[in-house]
Amino acid sequence: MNISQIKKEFPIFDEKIHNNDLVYLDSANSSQKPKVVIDRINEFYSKQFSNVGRSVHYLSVAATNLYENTRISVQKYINAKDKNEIVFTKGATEALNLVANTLGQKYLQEGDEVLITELEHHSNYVPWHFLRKSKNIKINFAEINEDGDVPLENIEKALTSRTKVIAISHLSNVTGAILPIKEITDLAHSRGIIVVIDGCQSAPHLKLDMQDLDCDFYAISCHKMYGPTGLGILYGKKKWLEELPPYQGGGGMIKEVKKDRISYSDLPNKYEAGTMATAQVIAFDQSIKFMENIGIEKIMLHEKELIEYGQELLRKNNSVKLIGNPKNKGGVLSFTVEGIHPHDIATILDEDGIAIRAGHHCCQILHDKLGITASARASVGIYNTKDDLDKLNNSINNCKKIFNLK
Amino acid sequence: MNISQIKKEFPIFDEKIHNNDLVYLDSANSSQKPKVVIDRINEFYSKQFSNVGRSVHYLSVAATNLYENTRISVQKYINAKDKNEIVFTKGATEALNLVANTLGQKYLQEGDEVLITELEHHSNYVPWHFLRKSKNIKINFAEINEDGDVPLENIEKALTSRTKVIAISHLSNVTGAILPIKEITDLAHSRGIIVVIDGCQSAPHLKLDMQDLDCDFYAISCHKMYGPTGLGILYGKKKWLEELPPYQGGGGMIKEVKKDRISYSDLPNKYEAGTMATAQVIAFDQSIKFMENIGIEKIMLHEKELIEYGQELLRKNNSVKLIGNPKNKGGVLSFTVEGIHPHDIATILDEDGIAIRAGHHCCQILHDKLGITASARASVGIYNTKDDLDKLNNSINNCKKIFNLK
Amino acid sequence: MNLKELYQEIILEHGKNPKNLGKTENFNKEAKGNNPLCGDNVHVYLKLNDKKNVEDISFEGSGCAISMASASIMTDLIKGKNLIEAKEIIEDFLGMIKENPELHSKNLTDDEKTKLMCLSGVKQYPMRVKCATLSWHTLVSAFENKKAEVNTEN
Amino acid sequence: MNLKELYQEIILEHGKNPKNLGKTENFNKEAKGNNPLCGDNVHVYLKLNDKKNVEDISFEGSGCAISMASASIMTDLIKGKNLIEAKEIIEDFLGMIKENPELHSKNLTDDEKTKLMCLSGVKQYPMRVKCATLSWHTLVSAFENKKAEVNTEN
Ligand SMILES: Cc1ncc(COP(=O)(O)O)c(C=O)c1O
Ligand SMILES: Cc1ncc(COP(=O)(O)O)c(C=O)c1O
Repeated sequence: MNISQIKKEFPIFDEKIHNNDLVYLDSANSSQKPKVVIDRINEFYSKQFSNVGRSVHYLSVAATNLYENTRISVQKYINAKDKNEIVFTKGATEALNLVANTLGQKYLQEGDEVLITELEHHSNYVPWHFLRKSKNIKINFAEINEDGDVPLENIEKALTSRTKVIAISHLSNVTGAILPIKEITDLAHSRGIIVVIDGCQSAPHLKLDMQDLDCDFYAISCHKMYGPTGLGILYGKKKWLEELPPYQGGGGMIKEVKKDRISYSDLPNKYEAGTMATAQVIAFDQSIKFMENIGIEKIMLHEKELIEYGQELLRKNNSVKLIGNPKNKGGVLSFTVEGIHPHDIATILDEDGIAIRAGHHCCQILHDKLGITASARASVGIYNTKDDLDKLNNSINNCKKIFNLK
Repeated sequence: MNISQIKKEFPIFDEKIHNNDLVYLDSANSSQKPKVVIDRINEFYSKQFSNVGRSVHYLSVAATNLYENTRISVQKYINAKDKNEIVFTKGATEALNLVANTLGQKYLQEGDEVLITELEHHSNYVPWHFLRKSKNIKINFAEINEDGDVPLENIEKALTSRTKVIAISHLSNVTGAILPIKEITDLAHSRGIIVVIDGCQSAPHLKLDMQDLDCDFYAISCHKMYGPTGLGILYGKKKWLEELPPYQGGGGMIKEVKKDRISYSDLPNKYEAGTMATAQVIAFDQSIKFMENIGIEKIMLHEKELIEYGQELLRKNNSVKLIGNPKNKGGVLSFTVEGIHPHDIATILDEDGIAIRAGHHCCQILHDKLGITASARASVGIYNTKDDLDKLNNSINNCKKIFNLK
Repeated sequence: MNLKELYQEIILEHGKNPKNLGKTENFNKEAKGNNPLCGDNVHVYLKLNDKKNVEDISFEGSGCAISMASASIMTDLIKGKNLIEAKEIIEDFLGMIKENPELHSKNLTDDEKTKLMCLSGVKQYPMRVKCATLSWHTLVSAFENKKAEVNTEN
Repeated sequence: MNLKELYQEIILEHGKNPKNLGKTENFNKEAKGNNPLCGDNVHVYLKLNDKKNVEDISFEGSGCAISMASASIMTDLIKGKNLIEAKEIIEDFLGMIKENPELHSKNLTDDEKTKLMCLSGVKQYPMRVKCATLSWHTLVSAFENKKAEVNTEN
């Protein structure tokens, strides 16, 4: 696979950052966008724009078809059984709020328990916390082990007879741990527990197969998958999406509206209230095609090589401490440097054109557990090379120099 | 004002629809986008893209500043007192859901009443209906008069001692009635009632001044204001946004997260959970500039002329029946044609390149009241001309010919 | 021009004066259908006798010329047919609207075929296909006496 | 090069070995501040005596070199000043970080000014300005004994 060729498809890499080439190692935060996606947005607004599903004129019909085409592309990409299991949201955060909120309305009772893990992103904790406040449900935390991993045993240990939902990340945005979702789902379903997956970090990096994973819900961020901002996807098993109540109310999600009663649309409209992110949905079809054209197997292989290379490099660098050494790791390299705060590292790296993230990465529980308030995180995408990681390492050494460390 | 010049700024008008020039009369549904807005999206993704507020690297800092600049532009455009009174949402529908939901959590009690009108869009009814279901609040409907208007008296008549919220459209998307918001707010506040305005249809057409209107909340759809899809704005008075609980939970809206408790960010982050529609927010700044460059007074004048011209034209056309004859009318011309169903009209018009909308326009209550199931609606934007309305009228005559009517 | 094909005289006539409009007496099966985005709705009533013959059929509803004409023609053709024949006709119609240019049913006379073919112009108007098919989908539901409303949005 | 300006020796030294770290005894005013996006936090304690003099001041917290150095230098300079002087110094500092290249306060010796000026390199790093200002905003809160946590996200 020719990465330099692929990189050329991303216009941003023509830009200079502080007079340096951009080394973008912040894809776990949001990925850059290939030209095909940007062009599609441009083309749609310039030549085809109309609102979806609400008018019978030419542009509207065309836009509606394009919009629904993306739904089918997503269905195929994640191997969902039915296109109506795909709901477009404004982001993964909204997707997770939708699940927590509607399960809270119809399924969870006072005293019921939701099991999350210590490595969850705030987006997969705060929505459940809302139910803790409003419905008195309980939240339990499956522990991470010292490798920053959550093995199946730790999930099993934390289950009780009142556990009704397991809500977990597929791939940790800090330790990079890939959790054994299939096994967790098997275990959960054998006890009648619903499984909600935060797939934000896995979706850009792993082959997705909903029917194989068999989880009940799966949340995706399109902007981390070479797609536009302001778009996410909720996969939900049809039986759940049919059974649960709607989340937001408004135009497009109703069947019959009277002064004293309202009935709701069938799927998928039921969960898509109001004017949706039409242009973004339509452009996301190109993001999927872009990934498919390269091939997810090749993407996985390339990124595996990068992460292994990066791990090795940073392990050799004394005073760098890698966070997490999970059995299966993907996408991210989080670390601390003895004597230099992550924000200072990020600032110094930025001067060299290297974009990483510093902070708690929306995982305060995890950082508390590690006994630190912040970490530095380099994360990779399809456009990164080993050279980028060499530059990262060199720039870390520059930090040490500036801070008078050896 | 040179409309043909302005029209040239919208690339879509270079397209042919069934070999005809596009006559776009569906702006109340969603407006077309000027080149400056499309280009801004393109430029942002191509040269500046990064996630907002989460990293300290160059691109992220720049994106964050751009994002916050739009907040300030919006603040100024609608004359809000404080930039933190501007919350970005995925659309007006989400904005209205946010208000209903959070008022429901903290403010409304069983038996409390919300007053809406018979001309509300489903997006300003269904979210309150949810509270009717979950909290046993009551929804009252202020009646429209025979002109399709809701005069102040009709609001006043419908108030009771238990009315806690008035939630109404500023401009009806069917009758075009412009409601006396300032007077309604005065009345409401004198009785301690919260005023929530659905400003979807007014925002593209009227001068907005939050401090003058003095309403408590105001919801806006950016895609109807020459802006990108997937973006809306909630204006809320600071005291309310500070007092009410958050709506969605996730990254970016928290202060401190512990296993047993969570505290939330201050405004505006408190209501902006997860990765926001970054590119859309940044591009919307250009939509505002575009409107400001023309000048809202000129836009209002031009559109007033169009609506008056269109009304006259259609009134002269026998068998066309205009819906609504309100005192102050803006933006839309809804009508029926004796003997031809609105969908058939829309299909025949479309063949001539004329895009209108047919249906209930998300206002079933209003259509029930009018005793019809659907209507045809032509709506205008800054790019429309009297010629467009002549073509509309001619094409309606063609419908009559096809249907063998005179 | 396509519009002429869509709005043929016979369609306009059926649209204006639909047959079998109303609620037939003694119906033993029924179903409702609606199209939430445009507000069209239809209610199909039918009387299926012991021999599985459609003794009577009628509909109530409101909608565009296409949907009214389609319901009118449908009820006209289905009346008197037995269940198996009816299902073949339905399948034939839905196939025609979607892709097939020809009707295959042996249960229709040439005259009946001509009537049905009038609706084939809809094929070129994707957004209007659901107007034409709503009553037919609702009829399928009525045969099954389904509770859930038919919804042509999917 | 700007980085050298940002990370001057004196900043690194204060960052590594901050002065007045800990919880001073007998404090009578305090406030907490945090920066939710990066996780920095600070807790300022101070003892303001009857004559409105800052008898003692200290801080707890964790953060980057800039924020630690800033808190360290701040406590160093504020200790012993009276309330009015302290407020002038705060204003001067915040002004410098935002736009003014010069310090105006008459309450600082040249030495003290030099110390404070070390932090002026932050100006060129907009995302880091809040690291430098967090402790100062928190100090303002402490003087007012405000309950609400300071939040530098706005
Ligand atoms: C009056 C009115 N309210 C609310 C809405 C909903 O806005 P959106 O679809 O952008 O969420 C619309 C537009 O469809 C509208 O016209
Ligand atoms: C693991 C994980 N979950 C959830 C989210 C939230 O996704 P979004 O911000 O797109 O809503 C993110 C990204 O920030 C993430 O990395």
